[in-house]
Order: sequence, then C-alpha cells, then structure tokens
Amino acid sequence: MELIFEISKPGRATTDIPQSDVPEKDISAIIDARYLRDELDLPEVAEIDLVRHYTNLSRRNFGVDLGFYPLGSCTMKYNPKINETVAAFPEFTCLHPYAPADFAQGNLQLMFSLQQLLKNIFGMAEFTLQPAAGAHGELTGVMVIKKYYERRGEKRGIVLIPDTAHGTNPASGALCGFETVTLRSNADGGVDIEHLKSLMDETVAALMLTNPNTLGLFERNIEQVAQLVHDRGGLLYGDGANANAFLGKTRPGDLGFDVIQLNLHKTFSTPHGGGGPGSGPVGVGSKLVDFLPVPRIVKDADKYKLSENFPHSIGRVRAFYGNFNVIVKAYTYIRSLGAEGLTRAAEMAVLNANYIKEKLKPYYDLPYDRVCMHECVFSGKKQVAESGVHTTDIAKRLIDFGYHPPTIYFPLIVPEAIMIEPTETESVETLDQFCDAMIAIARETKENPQRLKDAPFSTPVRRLDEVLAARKPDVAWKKP
Amino acid sequence: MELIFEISKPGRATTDIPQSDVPEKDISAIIDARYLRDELDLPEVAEIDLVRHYTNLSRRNFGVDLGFYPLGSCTMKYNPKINETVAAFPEFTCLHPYAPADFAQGNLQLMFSLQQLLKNIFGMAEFTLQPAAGAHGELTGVMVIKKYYERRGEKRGIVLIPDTAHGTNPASGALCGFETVTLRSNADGGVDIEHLKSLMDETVAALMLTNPNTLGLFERNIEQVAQLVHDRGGLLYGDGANANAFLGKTRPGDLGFDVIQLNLHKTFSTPHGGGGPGSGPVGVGSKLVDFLPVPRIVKDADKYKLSENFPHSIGRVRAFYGNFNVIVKAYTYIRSLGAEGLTRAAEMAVLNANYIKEKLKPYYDLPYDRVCMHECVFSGKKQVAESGVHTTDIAKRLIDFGYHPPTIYFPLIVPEAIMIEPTETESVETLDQFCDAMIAIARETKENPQRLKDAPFSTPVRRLDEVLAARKPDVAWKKP
Amino acid sequence: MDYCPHTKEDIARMQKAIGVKDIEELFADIPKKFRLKKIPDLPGALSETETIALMKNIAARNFMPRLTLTGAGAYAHHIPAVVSHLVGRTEFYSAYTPYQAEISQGLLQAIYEYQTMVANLTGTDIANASMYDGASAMAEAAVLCGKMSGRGKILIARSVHPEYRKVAQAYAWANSYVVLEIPYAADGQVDTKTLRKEIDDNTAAVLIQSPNFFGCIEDVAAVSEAAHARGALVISGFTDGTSLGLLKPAGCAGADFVVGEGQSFGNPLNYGGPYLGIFAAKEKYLRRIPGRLAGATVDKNGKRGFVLTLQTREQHIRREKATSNICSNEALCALAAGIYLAALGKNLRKLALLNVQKTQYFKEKVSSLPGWRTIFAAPVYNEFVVTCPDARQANDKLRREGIIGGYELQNDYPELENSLLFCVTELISKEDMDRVVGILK
Amino acid sequence: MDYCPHTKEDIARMQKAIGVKDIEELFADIPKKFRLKKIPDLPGALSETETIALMKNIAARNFMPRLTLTGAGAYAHHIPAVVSHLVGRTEFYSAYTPYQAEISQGLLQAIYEYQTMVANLTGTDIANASMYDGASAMAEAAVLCGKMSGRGKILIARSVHPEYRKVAQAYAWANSYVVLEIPYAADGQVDTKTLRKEIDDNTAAVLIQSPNFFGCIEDVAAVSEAAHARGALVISGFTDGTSLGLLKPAGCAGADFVVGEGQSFGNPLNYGGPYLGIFAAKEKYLRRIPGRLAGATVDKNGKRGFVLTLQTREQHIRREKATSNICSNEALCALAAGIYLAALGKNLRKLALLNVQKTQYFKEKVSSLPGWRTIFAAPVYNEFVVTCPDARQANDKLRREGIIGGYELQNDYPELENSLLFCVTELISKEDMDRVVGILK
Ligand SMILES: Cc1ncc(COP(=O)(O)O)c(C=O)c1O
Ligand SMILES: Cc1ncc(COP(=O)(O)O)c(C=O)c1O
Repeated sequence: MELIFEISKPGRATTDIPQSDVPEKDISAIIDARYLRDELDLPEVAEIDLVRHYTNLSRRNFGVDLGFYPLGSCTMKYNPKINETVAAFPEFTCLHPYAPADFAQGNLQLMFSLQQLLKNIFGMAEFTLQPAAGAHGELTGVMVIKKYYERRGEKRGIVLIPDTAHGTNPASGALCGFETVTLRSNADGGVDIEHLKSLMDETVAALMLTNPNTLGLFERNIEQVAQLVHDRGGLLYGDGANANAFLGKTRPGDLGFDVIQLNLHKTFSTPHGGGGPGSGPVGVGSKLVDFLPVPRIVKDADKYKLSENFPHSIGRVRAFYGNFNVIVKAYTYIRSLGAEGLTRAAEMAVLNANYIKEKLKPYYDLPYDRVCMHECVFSGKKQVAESGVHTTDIAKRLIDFGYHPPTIYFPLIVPEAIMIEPTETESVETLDQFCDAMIAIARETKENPQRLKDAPFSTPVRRLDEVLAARKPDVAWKKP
Repeated sequence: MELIFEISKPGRATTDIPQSDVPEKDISAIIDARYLRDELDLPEVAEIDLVRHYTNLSRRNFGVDLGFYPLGSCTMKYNPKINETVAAFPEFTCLHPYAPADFAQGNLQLMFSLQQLLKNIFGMAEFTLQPAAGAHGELTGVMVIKKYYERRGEKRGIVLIPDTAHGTNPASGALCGFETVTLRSNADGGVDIEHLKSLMDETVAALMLTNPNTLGLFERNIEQVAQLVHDRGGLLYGDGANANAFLGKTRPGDLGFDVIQLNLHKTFSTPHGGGGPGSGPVGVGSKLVDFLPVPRIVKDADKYKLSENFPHSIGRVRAFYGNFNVIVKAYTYIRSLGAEGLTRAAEMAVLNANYIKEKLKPYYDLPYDRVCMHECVFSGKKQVAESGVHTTDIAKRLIDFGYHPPTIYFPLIVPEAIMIEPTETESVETLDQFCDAMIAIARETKENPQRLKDAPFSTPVRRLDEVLAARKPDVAWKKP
Repeated sequence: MDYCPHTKEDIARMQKAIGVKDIEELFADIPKKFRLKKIPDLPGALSETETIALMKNIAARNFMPRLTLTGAGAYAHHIPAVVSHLVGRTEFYSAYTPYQAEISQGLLQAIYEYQTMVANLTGTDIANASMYDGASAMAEAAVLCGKMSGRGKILIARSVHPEYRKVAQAYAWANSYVVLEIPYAADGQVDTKTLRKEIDDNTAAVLIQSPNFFGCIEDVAAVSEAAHARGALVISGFTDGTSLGLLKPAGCAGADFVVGEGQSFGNPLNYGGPYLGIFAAKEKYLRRIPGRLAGATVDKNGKRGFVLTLQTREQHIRREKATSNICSNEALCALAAGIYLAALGKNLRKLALLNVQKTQYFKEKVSSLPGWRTIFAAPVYNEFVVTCPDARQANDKLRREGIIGGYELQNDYPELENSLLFCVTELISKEDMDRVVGILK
Repeated sequence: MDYCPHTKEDIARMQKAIGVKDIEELFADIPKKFRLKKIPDLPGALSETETIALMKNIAARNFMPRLTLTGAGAYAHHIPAVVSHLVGRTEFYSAYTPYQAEISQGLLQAIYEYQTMVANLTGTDIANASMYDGASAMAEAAVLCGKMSGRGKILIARSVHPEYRKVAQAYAWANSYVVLEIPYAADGQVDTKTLRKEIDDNTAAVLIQSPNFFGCIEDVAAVSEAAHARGALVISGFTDGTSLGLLKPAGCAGADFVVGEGQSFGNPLNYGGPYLGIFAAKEKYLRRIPGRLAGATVDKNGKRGFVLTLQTREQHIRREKATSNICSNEALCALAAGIYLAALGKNLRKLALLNVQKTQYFKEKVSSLPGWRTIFAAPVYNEFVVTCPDARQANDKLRREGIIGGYELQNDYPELENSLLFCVTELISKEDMDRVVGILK
C-alpha cells in the first residue's frame, strides 16, 4: 500500500479551520519571526483518501475481534463492547484533568471505587492507578521499594529476578539503580529454593516474582519463597500480568506479596489498542502505602478529592492520574462480572489452557508436564531436530490458518518456546480448530518443511526481512 | 463462512436479561397459554463469536470507504464522517416520536429548516420529509398528483414515462392505479418531442421525467417539454435522484416541474447502508401544497409543532415523520457545504464524469456522444462483437482491480450498458487509475476473453450462480 | 467545507483533457434562462468545528426525557452494545444495495440470516430483506392481497395503530380499494362478530395487529378462521417485535402475512425513523412479495454464496406490471435487527417475560389510583389502556418532571376520552414506576 | 454477565479430555491455606442493561463544563470526526503490539507514518512509536542522557510543567541523579544567565519546555548553545502539539531530544489519560532511544513492508542492561495523532494561527479588567499568565457559571500569588470570551 505521504498532493486537506471571529493581527507583531517555523511538512489529503487509507490499513491488521489470538503472556481475551460504549460517554471523555473536584465527582468516585475493588480482589492494602502500563507499574513498584529502604536507612542494592521473568522486570530494577541478579528455576519450572537461599541476604531489596510464572505454572512453594525473602528483610514483588489465572482463587496479598502491579489491559479486559494504552495499577501492603505516588484520592464525607499531602511519596511517575479512560473500561468490566464472573473467568482460562496442553502434547515437546494455569509453553525443538523447521516457521504458518501466532521464543529458558494463552473467552470449538491447525502443521513439518519456511502465504506481504530492517534502519520516510 | 445458525450452541447467549425487580407472577395467570409460543428458534452465540461473525462478514463486503464505487444512478459519493458523528448525538437518537413538542423543539426546528433549505435549493413551494426512500417519494408524489385531479374532478388515467426511466417510475405510477405509457427517447438521448406531442392529451395526468436522465444527459428541450405537458393540463413530475448534477446550477421549480422527489441518501450524502435507510422528500409547486402528507411542521412564533390539520392531504405514507436520523445527516451536510459547496459538488461531479467519458471513449462504445452531466453511459457491444465478452464479465473483472463495478444493463435502451457515475468526491488520480483498469480490461477482452468470463478471482466466492438461486429459491435457512 | 479533492491544477488538467476552457461549458445544455447564479438564501459554508457547534446547539433544544412511558409503535428497549459497534462497520454502512454479489457477501449473508430469523420468529416460511416501516409493510401487504385476489375490499381492525390505518387507507385509495374499519369489542380485541358479518367474497384481506394498539393480544386464530372461510387473506401486524419472544406468532395462528415494525430489534427511537418494516409470509407467496430477497446459491466451484434473487418480481424488470415499487429498503436496520436477535437468542423470551411482569406491576399500581381504571380485559404484553379523571393533566404533571407519560387516545379514539396508553419495558425500574405513581397521586 | 462461551456440556467434555473431575483440581498448585472461597465484598454480577444504568449514574455525577479555559498540559481542541471513526476500527484497537509483522501491516505502517510526521514536525530525524505521556517522555530522556554521558546532574527549568518536573525528579532520584531547578527570568523565559552558571561538566542534560508552562515561547537556540558549550544535551518539551504548526520546532533550534505531550493531536481530554508521549531525537541517538520503532523493510519478494525494529534496544533482549523498561506504549493514541496530523496537513498552521489570534484577543480583554495584568513579556502561543486581585474568587465566579477558569499558579509557584494561567483554543468563540470577561468584571 502507498504511504500517506505518497498520496499527498499540495492544496488538499481533510479538516478545514474556521475563520477567525476576533480581529486578526499580523503574526510577526505577536511572535518574533525567529520563533516561527519555515516549512510544515505534513501530508495533504482529502477526507475520502484519508478514510480509505486508514480503513484499508486496518484491513491489513489482525485483531482479536477477527479470530483467535493466543499470544502467551498477553491475555488477549475478547473485550466486551459495552466497555467501549461506556468509556465513550462524553462525561468521561470531555473533562479536563484540572477540572474542579465538584465537576469531577463521578470520575473520582469511579477511580476510588476501582481501587477498593482491586484491594478486595488482590488482598492489598492500597492501590494507585497512576501507572500507564505494566512496566510502568513495575517501575513504580520498585521505586516504592527503593523509597521504603531509603526511609529505613537500609542500603540494599540487589533485586532478584527469576530466569523466567519478563524482560521488563530486570529493566525496571535496573532503571531504579538496582543490580539485578538472576534466580534459577528448578526442574519443575518453579523457583530453585536452594538458589534462592544462597542469594537471599541483607543486600537484597526484593524478589520480583511472576506467579503464575511465564511458564504458566503456579509457584507451589510460594509460602516458603515469601518466608525466605521476608526473613531476610526483603520484599516480595509480584508481577501481576498473569493475574487472570487466579482471580477469585487466591490473593497475592494473602500469599505474602508486598507489592504487585496489574495489567488492567490484560486481566480486566481493556483492548490493547495495538500496543497501548494500557494501565498498570500498583497495589501495596500496609507498610508501603505511604510511598505510593501522589495525588491520591481521598474521600471526605461523601465527597472525593485529590490530595498531594503524602510527604513520603515517591512523587509522580506521569502527569495527572493515570489512563483514566482505560480505568473506566476495567471498572465497567469488574462490575459486570462481579465476584462469580471473575472467578469463572479464571477457571475457564485455566481449563482452556490445560485442554490445549493435553491436545497438543503428543505433537509438540512439552518441557514442563504438569497442570498449567492460564497458559502452556511448548518447545519446537522436536521440529527443529526432525526437519530444521523453527518455531518462527510454525508461527508464520499458523497465520495461513487464520490464527494469530502464540508468543514465541519466550520465556527464554525454553528453547524454541511456543507460549499459548487461549484465555477464557474462547469456545471449545475454537480450541479444537486451533489444535487441528497445530497438528496439521506438525504433520506438514515432516512432509513439506519448505512450505513452513516460506509461510505465510495469505498475507498482504510475505515473510519480512527483519535483519535488513535492523541493519539499515529506515524509521522515517524521506521524500525521494 | 458459516452461518450464524451453524455456530449456534444451546445455552449460549450474548446479551443477558436483568433479574426482575418486581414481584414475578406466573405467566399463565397473565396470558392464556394458547397465546404463548412453543419454541423460539434463534441462534445462540456468545458475544465473542457474534462479534467475530459480523466483523468477518463486514470484511467480505465492499463499501465506498474502501475504494471507488462508480455505481451509476446511485451517487456513491464519500459520506463525511461528521454527519455520522452528529446523527449519533443522543438528543437525536433517543427521543420518542410522540415526545411532547416541548421536548422536541430541536428536532422540529431541524426538519423545518431542512424543508426551507430544500425549497431554496430546488425552487419548490413546499416539501415533505415523510417518504423513506426515493421510490417512496415517487409514490407520494404520484399520490399527490392523483389527489390533485380528484379534487379538480378530472379523470386522467395515464402517466407518461420515458424509456430511459428508472423502473421505480412506472411501478409508482402503476401502484397508484395509473396506466403507464412509455415515451420514446430521440437519437440524442432526450425526449422525443414528436412522440410526446402525440401522447400528450387530457387523459394524461403527468409526465415523470428524470433530468438529467439516466443516460446522464440534461433535457435540452425542457422548456418545450414542460410547456407541452402544462398546455394540456398535465403535471410535470421530476425524479430527483440525479439532482447531484445540477445543485446550484438550475432549479426544477424554475424548469417547470410541479412535483419532485429527492434521494437524500444520494444527493445529500447520507450513507446508503447497504440498501437503506434512505430518505425521499417530495417537493411541490404551490398548487399541490395542500395535498402533501400529514403531519406537517408548522411554526408558531418561535415554537414548532406538528399539525394534521390539512384536510386535502393524501394522508400518510408511513408512520411518524420520516427517516429522521437520515434527515439529520442531510441537514448537517447542506449546512457544512453551504451554497458554494453544493455548487462545487455539482461542478466537480460533472467534471469527473466528462473526464471519464473522454478517457474511455476510444475503448468502449459511447452511444450518446455529447457533454454529459454527472454520469456517462457506455455500451459493451463492441466487446460482445469482438470476443463474446459481456458487460457482466467486464464488471466482474473490475472487481479484481479493486473497484466496485458500475451499474450495468441500465438504462434499458442501451444494450450492454455500463453506467459510470464517479461523483465529485473522487480525485483525478482515482479516475486515472480506474480508467487504466478499464483500458486494461478492454485489452484483456481481446487477448484473454476467458479470463473475463471466469472473473472475479479475488473475492471470497467466485462467480455466483444467479440462475440456480432463482430456480430453486432458498431464502431462509433450514436445519439440516 | 466541501469534500471534493480537486486542486486548481487538477481542474485545469481535466478541463484540458475534456477540451473545455471553463466548467460552465459542461452545463451548456441547461437553457440560459434557467441558469442559476447562486442558490438563494442559503447560509454559507461551515468548518467542521462550526458545524459541530451548530448541531450541538440544535440538539440542545431537545429535552432528554428522564423516562419514556409511551410505546404506541416505537419502543425504548435496551440495545446491546454490540449492535452499534457492528452496524458501524463502514463496509456495511458505506455500501449500496448488494447488486454485485461477489463483493457483497457480507451483507447478503447477513440479510439471508435476518430473513431466516424473521421467518422463524413470525411463524412463517419466508421474509423479505425489509420494508420502510411497519405501517408501509402492512399497507403493501394489503395492496398485494388486492392485486392477487382481484377483490376490492379491505377490512382493518380499529384496534390497529391509527397511523398504520391511515397509511393503509392512502395506499388502498391510490389503488381504488375500499377500506372498512372493524370495531373492537369490550375486552379490547377485534370484534369478531362484526368481522364475520363484514367479510364477503369481495374481501381481499383482513388486517389486524397483535398485540393491538391497546396492547391487547388478539385471537389471531379466530380471525384467520373467519377470513379464510370466505377466501380472504389475513395480514397480522405487530409494533413491538420483542413480544414475539413470548407470544405465539401470527404465522402459527393462521395469518398469511405477518408484517410489523422491527425497530425494537436494536434500532434506536430516532424520533420515528429510520425504522424497519418486517414482511413475512407463507411459502406460497414467495414470488409475489414485495422488496428484496437474499438467496443462497453456489459459486462456480460449488461453494455456498448469496445473491439478491427473484428480482424479476421487482420493478426494475417488471416495471409497469410491478405490484410494489420499493427499491431502497432499510437494510442497515435489518442488519441491526439480525445482530440484535442473534445477541439475545433464546433470551428474547426472558426479555419478553420481564416486559410482561413489569407491565403488570405498573398496571396494577396505576389502576389502583383513585379514579383510575383499566378498561380492557384482554391480556396485554407491555402496553395497556387506563382511563383516568384527566389524561391531559396527568401527562402534564409527568412532563413537568421530565417524563413522557402515556399516549393520549382521545385524538384517535374520541370514544376513549381521558384514556392513556402506557408502555413499560425492561428499561423502567420498579423505583421509576413507584415514583411515577407518586407523581400521579 | 461473563464472557465465557462454555456450556455445561463443554466443560464436562474438556474436563474429561484433560483427565480431571473438577476444575478445582486444576488449581491444586495453590496451597490450600491460601485458597479463596469467594472474593470478599465484591458486588454481584450485572446484566448489560444494569451496567449501563450504573455507569450512566456515575457519569451523571460529573458536571460537563460549558467552557474550559484551562490548558496546563491538557488541551480542548476540536477532534476531526474521522479520528474516532478510524481509531474505532476494531482491527486496530483489538490488536496487541504488532509482534507478528505480516498480519500487522496496518498498524506498523500507520506507526511508521506517525514517526515520520513527528520527526518532521519536531525538526528532528527520528521519533519512536510513543511513550506514556509527555511527562514520562521527558523523564526518560533525562535518564537516557545521564546513562549515555555518565554525568550525574540534570538541570530543569522552573518554567517546565510542575508535574513534568516531579516526574523527572522521581526518575532521576531512582537513578541517583541530582536535579537542579533553573529559575525563570522576568519575561517568563528560562533565566539563561543562571543556566549558564549552573551548567558544568557533570551536567548531563538541560530540560526546558517551549512554549513553557506559562505559555511563553523559550529561546531554545540560546539554551542549546549554552548547553552544548559544556557538552550537555538539550531536551526540549512541549505540551500542546498544535503549537508546532506555527513555532519553530526545538529540533531546528539545536535541541537533541524533543519530547512532549501529543494529546492535542486527536486525543480527547479523558480526565488526564490516556495521552501520548512524543519522543523524537537526532539521528545519532537512533540506537539509544527508548520505546518501539517501526521500520521499513522488504518481504521475500522485495515488496515493501514494515516491522518492529531495533528491538535489541528493548528490555526483553537487553534485560538488565536496558536504559528503559517501556513495553506497552500508547499505540492507539499515536494512531489517532497520525490521523489527526494527516487530516489537518498544512492546516495545522492555520489552526495554530487561530489559537494565537484568539489568545491575544482574550489576553488583551482580560488584562484590561481593573486590577488584572499580564506579568510576562515573552511571546505566547495559546496560554498566558495574568495576575488579578483574587484568583480563587475569580475562578469561583466562573465555576458558578459552569466554566473551568484559569489554572491557579500559586500552589506550584508561591511567588506567583493570585496568578492564573489561561488557555484559549479554537473552541472558544469571541462571544464566549466576551461573556467570561463580563462575568469577571
Ligand atoms: C509477565 C509480564 N510482565 C510485564 C509486562 C509488561 O506490561 P506492559 O506491556 O503493560 O508494560 C508484560 C507484558 O507483556 C508481561 O507479560
Ligand atoms: C433514477 C432513480 N430514481 C429512483 C430511484 C429509487 O430510489 P430509492 O432506491 O431510494 O427508492 C433510483 C434509485 O436507484 C434512481 O436511480
């Protein structure tokens, strides 16, 4: 498809600007010419061409509304349309963040109530809704940890990160000046307790644990892990990106987590927008409440207001209060489902993942063969050995069957990883059809490996050269 | 794709129903069992599957937002998105038609104002917005004519219809009990004046003329035509479906038309919705005003209200007041464009049509080689003669080039007709690309006629068997 | 604002290609004396920002009611969120009628599915792709019966929606049919005794509505029996489609045609339009019914696909012999209805039950107010008639609280003085009803 | 309501396939003592109808202002209708990050186009696919400069948005950088004298904003000169992107990084989020900048296509060596911004001019009120500061008329007592402004 710049033509525009209704002055009399720009290089297109351009672009994109999207760790559940409808209410979309509190009681109530609901669901003492995404929540959580030790006058420079962790975990540690040390997994896919014992001392600020972890496995020794960390004065951080697995089944607060971040855009069903916006609330245990970012919402009789009056706060991680419009969707979602609905979501998510695991086990290597939670991780190493076909090839071939591929090559400890997260919103028919496709591909691997290496065939472009893209980066179009 | 019934499964549903908040009674105590239905056979699908079903269906459909749609006589111009935005204001969508007039002053003002604008644009004495589409407007207009003669005590049983007319014209006449007599066109594509003279007498109630007609040609002798009709006491009816051609250039009222119907969904840019809803206002000269349908909107000081108090009215052609939401879009459109914008629309529509006409003339037979208005009509007879390729084949092949085909086999007086209406919203680049495709197809006709007969190739289904569909009609799915 | 992408250079280039110096030359066929300089009295162009401001202003002149207790042919039901999201897909709404089947499979299949749902729901065999609205659907059915039978008389129950009766009247007049009104009996149903008397061998059709305009459920079977006995056909209408979730459809009670208003199926009130004319019939009328039909067929590889079919019935082929002139219909509203029905599925029954329960509650409450009483004994769905001391005044009270009260019957039924037709749907809570009764006290 | 399509039979069949009798068995890894019976204190499930009613109720507790005269980092601009219609395409919004390029060409191309527009607009060479918001974009740029240079000091102008400063402060603290605030001069611009004094060889970056928080346009060139002379980098922010339609972009005045808030580009106010962090830089920082990048490449047939590129920079490969941890960004807001910029094209300049004209009008009007005066002489775009007799009282007057007045500066700038920061965009008419002045009189 042509670029928007390539269909641009001088003199066209989609949006016109009203005539001025105030007396017009010469601009140079208002702003010195040296502050004014010379040219303005933007595309010039009529509305019809603009609309066709983006509409046709959209048709070259796959979303969960088109079909199955088992992208592991990303919880691509179907996002109910009612959430979109509600979030588009003008009362929610049109208010300025600095509107006086009287004008914004609805918004403040909604945010306050969402915090309450999250506290109940996760067993934490308090929440902030400020962070804009999961990683942003991690950063906030780690800042809170850093502040905690700063206040206590303790110098702890290390954060432990399991080898299964998502890359944002070590990065978040690093971005707060911590040294991150890798904690090994055991043969079962859980924390290697002996290794933890050997690492855990008074220099360790926290262990950042994802539970269930990115293998889709619940940490069976969670009690012992928490104990070990706490015994040495450390804090247990929970990456809640996988919270969909245990809603209504257990609570991180009860399990011993001191801080968790959530990914509302995963667990609470706000669409991911092709990469964002997300929302990454952070929940903390009571000893960390004081350090949460400001402003916080406080309730005064039946009025809500924002307060910055928390002197030990880490400050702010962004302007204003969070991705409010995403928050509206998450709140709507939680209220529609209620306690039973959330629990059923977790149950069906886990049921679906185990169903796929059992159906595909005969065809793909399953490195950790135990009951999984919301996702299951296979390895393509059997296929590599048999016919030199890699996980990428399997993924690309799945596209031709009408599916978005699973997450691949993650977690890093599984070679040629294929990480499948079906989510609870998929029917057994869809799972069966997907498994049939995976099985057909396993067969094709043997019979016609080249076909996999050439895949996909059904897309507007064939397999793309990522190496070229990185070697000769072209990230902005230049007029030829 | 599977039918919605084929993915149905007992126990599923998208929309749940709230619990009753009033005491529940046994239904059989309220309604006798013989009035209750036994089974209810509707699809049972979860929201995810419903959304995927209809979203994927939509992706198997072509709309003007995807590309060029030169469907002659249908004025498939691009419909500005602002109209959709405005029409979705809850104040417009949520009001009951029997809301008290105080609650609906905005709506009534809008309809009243639209009538005023239409009066000015078309030079008619009054308008009704009640009819739901063009043909519905025709019916209304012909009823008005019938009523006019009834009131005058004249018995006129005939309506004259040119051979170029749209099929709804004779049908509308027939549906009001008139005998319709066909009026021939002359070699120029206009009314055969001699034939008109021979037909026009005191038995003729009206001539239903489309101007510009469906050949895209303006009736040069309009003055004489009007004179001939009026001289014998007849009325001149104007099918305004082609009004896009002359906005701001001339007015039917000035040309001598006594009644016209408009197709708001064409001329005034409300999307056609895959077949409707449309809107077909009817405008009349002063002597016909009394016969318009009720209710009419009357202005009383600065208040608007609905009045049924027009005793000579034909009555009603539908419930309530018209396709209000379509009317909102048309009003928004007219107000955005203003007088200059409407005129420019007509000019560019005509410019575009003539441009295509000139570019394709060397390749396709052009039965009426004169300046055209908003559309131009070719014939595929050259291609039939050369290689047995028919207009259908050309149309189907165009699909593979990414275009919606033009209207074909209409008007009936042009054999193998190809009726191209580009509309004003298309750029010269689009026209050039389309002409290139048409020229390539003309070449292909000679070089590879079979390819045309096999077309289309790029669609989810290949050429469909319309004969089978008509021979063994299957218009409702039955459980196998 | 205008939406023409033409730059000055474009225009110059195109004029050259055509061989004209000025666009005016392209309008030379319009006789000089009729050429317009400028459209008179039309306001100037507006930018998008200004247009939005203007339209918001107009919208603000409406008053958004806190409650709507009027039905009478247009119903405030909950519209599932999926409906607008899906109907808003531009591939649907920016398409024309699916004349070119291969690139219109989406709409064609959706309409085929809609037709199927409507046929099932109405207890008939077939349904068309839609009519303009319930009233015109009924009128067209009446005309069709006249044309098919060659009979000249049409009977219509006085309990049919007054506006529907007027539309039928106009259509019948245009075709020189005589229309006779059949009164209602004391219980609110059509007076079958009079009906039986009036049906004769010149009667083409009997038109009824169930639930009728008073909310009363008609005995369609009895009417059908009477009509069929004299060779007349039965056209049974409805105005709130949700009633079909619970009530026996007229098609199962002998009606030949079931017509009605499909607005309740996922289409907003929109101050009266666009709405959805539902037209369903017994199989044998397949080749006679008006409007479009989507039909299943196969492509050249034998794969299932859909086309508009039996277009020979339509005016663009039969022209002067056509029995209907409908061309554009209400496709998008039919699409919405299809989505709505698929979204509810069997829950349509639960919804209908809820409507009945709430209506019963309100009916009891309101008719226990001093001086208020229900007047018809026939069972009702979600509308009912009450007579009260002063209908106008009662409504005024409600209006002052921002509530649209009952439909005042006395304009259309002078015999029903001070009678109100109330409608209660699932959107009205018990609390709302209690408040209304409080206001009316 | 829940959104699981599982019927009882489905569940039974699946349990059998897995080999469990009860779903509970699948949760056996959770130690018994931590197993929850039921989430405490959570309200029950709601149907869609009830959910809508609940949310409408909450929404109704907000008050929709008649006018908004506050900017201060969030701007009420007209959003062209095309934006929401296109951003609402579900293929865009229901997708995840485009990891699988071949089925994500739509988003990838749109982001590539967005990156290009942003680079052009900011006078830089490259831009990433977005950051969370303007504040975090600035903070990340500051940290990056620290990491790249090994220097430990960051200078930030006091005329930068107070919340942006707080965010930069938090990020810097977490990385043990020292942050020093540079005061503003009497004309409202950064005090370059002090700046020059404070820049030293340990200064990693100078952070400014133009137009700054007071609406004043900064002399970016002068700041850049001073910074570059000591080897410090310049990060220039902005909060209302429409200013770039008219003002010389910081990238053309020497800034190394241009960061800012892109909300003005087609994203609604939304009470503060989601917004759009814009991050643009000179070419040489390509391999160091945080966030995602869409890049052009070719497919196996040589056809142009797009991929996420240079992901080696990103945390999922560099992990503990990452200089940023951003993963999900604000893709949909970036898409909206791209559409917005393409919709306006060169009209962005006209829009900016209109903002300036209106702001000048209001500035003159309001500062001629008795006791009111502007305090900064530097040129402004669409915001300006006035000092008045009683800022709180003035705002209260406006509030009572449903108007959100100026931002009260004294909380953040105790030295600016009774000062208000007003913002005037194209949505405020002359009539509105005259009315406001009338109220304030
Ligand atoms: C386990 C885990 N943690 C953290 C993140 C980061 O979340 P976000 O992308 O919202 O920043 C992700 C997202 O992919 C994740 O899967
Ligand atoms: C010339 C002409 N007249 C009348 C009509 C009928 O209009 P509608 O489809 O709105 O009923 C059409 C529509 O195709 C037409 O082209």
